[in-house]
Amino acid sequence: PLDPASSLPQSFLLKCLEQVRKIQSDGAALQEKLCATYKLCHPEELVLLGHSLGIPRTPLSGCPSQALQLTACLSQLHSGLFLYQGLLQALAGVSPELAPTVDMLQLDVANFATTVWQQMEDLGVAPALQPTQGTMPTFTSAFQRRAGGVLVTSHLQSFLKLAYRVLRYLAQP
Amino acid sequence: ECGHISLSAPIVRLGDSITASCVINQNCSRPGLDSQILWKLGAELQPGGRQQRLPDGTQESTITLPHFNHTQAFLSCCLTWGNSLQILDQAELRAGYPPAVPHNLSCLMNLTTYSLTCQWEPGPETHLPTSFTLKSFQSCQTQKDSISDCVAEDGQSHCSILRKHLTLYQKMGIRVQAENALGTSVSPQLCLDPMDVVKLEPPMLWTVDPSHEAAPPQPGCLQLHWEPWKPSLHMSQKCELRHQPQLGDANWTLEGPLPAETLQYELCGLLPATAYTLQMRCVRWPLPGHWSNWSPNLKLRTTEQVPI
Amino acid sequence: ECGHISLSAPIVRLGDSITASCVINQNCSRPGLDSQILWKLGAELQPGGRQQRLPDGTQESTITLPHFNHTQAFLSCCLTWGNSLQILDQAELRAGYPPAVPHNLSCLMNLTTYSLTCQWEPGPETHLPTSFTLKSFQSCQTQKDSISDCVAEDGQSHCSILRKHLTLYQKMGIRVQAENALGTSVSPQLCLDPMDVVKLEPPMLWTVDPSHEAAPPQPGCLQLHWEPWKPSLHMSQKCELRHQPQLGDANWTLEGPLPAETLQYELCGLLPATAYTLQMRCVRWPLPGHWSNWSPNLKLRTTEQVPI
Repeated sequence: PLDPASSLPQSFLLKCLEQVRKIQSDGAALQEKLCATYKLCHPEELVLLGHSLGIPRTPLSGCPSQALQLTACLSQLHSGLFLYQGLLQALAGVSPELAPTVDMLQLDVANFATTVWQQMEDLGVAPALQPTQGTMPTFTSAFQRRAGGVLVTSHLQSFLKLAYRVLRYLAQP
Repeated sequence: ECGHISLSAPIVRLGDSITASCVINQNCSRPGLDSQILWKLGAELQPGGRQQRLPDGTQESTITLPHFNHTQAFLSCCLTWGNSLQILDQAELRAGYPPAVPHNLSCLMNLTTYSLTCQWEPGPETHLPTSFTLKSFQSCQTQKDSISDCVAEDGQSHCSILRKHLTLYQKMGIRVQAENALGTSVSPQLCLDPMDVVKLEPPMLWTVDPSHEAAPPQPGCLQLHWEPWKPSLHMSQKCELRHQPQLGDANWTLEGPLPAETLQYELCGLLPATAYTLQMRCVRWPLPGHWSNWSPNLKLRTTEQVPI
Repeated sequence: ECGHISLSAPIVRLGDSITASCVINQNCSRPGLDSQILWKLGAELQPGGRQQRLPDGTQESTITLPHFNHTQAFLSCCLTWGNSLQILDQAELRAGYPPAVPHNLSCLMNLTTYSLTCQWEPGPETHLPTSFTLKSFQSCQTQKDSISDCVAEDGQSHCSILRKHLTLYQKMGIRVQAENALGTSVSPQLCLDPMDVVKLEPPMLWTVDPSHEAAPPQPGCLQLHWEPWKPSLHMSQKCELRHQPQLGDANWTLEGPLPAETLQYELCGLLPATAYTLQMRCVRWPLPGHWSNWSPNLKLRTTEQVPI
């Protein structure tokens, strides 16, 4: 496996950190609106619904700072972002008040996934084929799309929190 | 679907009651364990849910909110789950009033855009999305030959009917219809010919250019010249002039009726060596129309009295 | 159709020649009588029409305008009819220049609308309807994965590419293409990552509220506090502060680099009991970006020197 710190360009790491902070602020804005407008403020209240809708979570296990395997970590980071990009797209049709915020979040996540994929290609560790989206949960009511928005954003924020820690570790001079 | 709320009606009159029922299907409740279904209105728990197990094993709770007096709120169907409360479905409740009959419907014909703009008083707030539509017909007696609807923009109490929909010089019948989820109401009909409700812009009022070869004005007289508003040149009009000396709280003196257009008009009987404010307005005449506003002030000074 | 004009080309370069021919069919010319076909350019008769009778009995006239130097004119084909001149057909002629290569293409990323606005200099007037289109591609090397065209509004030399068409943090290739009836020209490619051309708005600069429990400022010092522009909070930045005593034509003194955000910063080394003007600006750093403009003036006064 690649030596973690040396092989990643500093500009890539700085861009990733910037993109994570932007996505976190997009996510916070969406969570704020879901709470203020629809009183859906606590993801813990939607765990049961999440199970029944089949909203997946994605690990970042290849990235713990002790035994960092860079290729595995980058590829998990990318596939996690790719999954969240799909989940956010599945929320399409959410209410007009939320749609601009969900669109911005989805575009920022998609662009971050591209940044990681581009770096994997530059390092020659990218798989030959671009990943394809698995089956996504189907949200059949306005409430399910809102609840899905709360759960997906909450999972995404935890995923990004871990990613940010890893990227900061890698970006240390 | 874990849970599903069905409502007696998603939109009710303010103060009416709303009944909701929530059915939790088996794959969401733990087998053998009777989870309790709870209701939340916004963030507050609502007592009074009546729960029962249906023959097919699903659980249902029904609740009636006797006097629903929020204009908008979210009702959540929740399930106790260990020591947490799981939200399984959420329905938006809205309450308000059916639209009152719109009143004070009036229209003005705009000769710049050649569109007929009608406005009305919408009546009290309904708290519900309410659409206002101008319904107009080519005649005042029958409701056939309807003209295409003019739907007011959200929150606006006016709408403009384009020229191509108008038959000028013919009477048309106009009503405004207000509609929301709780009902529809229609204003009394306004019967008018668009050209009879033209709103003129004020005429242009000048003093005659002294360098003009015309003789200078007599003491206590002013020489004036005016022109009607260009887009109304084809309409025969009459006008009125008013003047007021700039002395304390002098009143306006009215001169009229005056022809719509003169090359030169001598206004006499004024105080010599005094500053005057003059204004003019016109109206379509003898055919019906609305007076224009008064023109902007024209300030002039009468000449000194020549010592005899 | 009585008469029909056909042109060598409806649009030519200014100064080039245009050839037109006009065919008059029989039902428009009186049998047996050879009517003369005349040409008018605008209102002026044009000599030099060569007329002939075609085998099928129709009459045709051909004319060549050697150096057509109007940007626009109407060419009419006329027939002498008794002592009147009858216009039978009319063609619009236009002349101008092919578009020059647009230059000085530059772009700025707007963090409020999240769109990339590019502007360019169109080059000399072409006198012809000329469209400008931004052609952009996901990469600077290849022209595959093109992004949807951004067509500038008439007469405008800028266009904004919407967020959904942009892949932020990736290089993209942008060219502007100018096109009219006489040709097309394309600018050199601009290769950039939209995030590297963000234009920041200035930071907010305040003095620390004296009622705050913090100790009052030393003589010759000022206590400041600033915050970067909200939409750029996620970008790491560095800032610069400049200050100038309000004394005659004192120069600015620059302090920096300063961190993008501080709760409290003490600026010392100033003249006591003197009014100062302060301004601040920031730039994305260490990643590339454009400096913001200087913030609006903050006017503060340093405290008196305590007599020792």
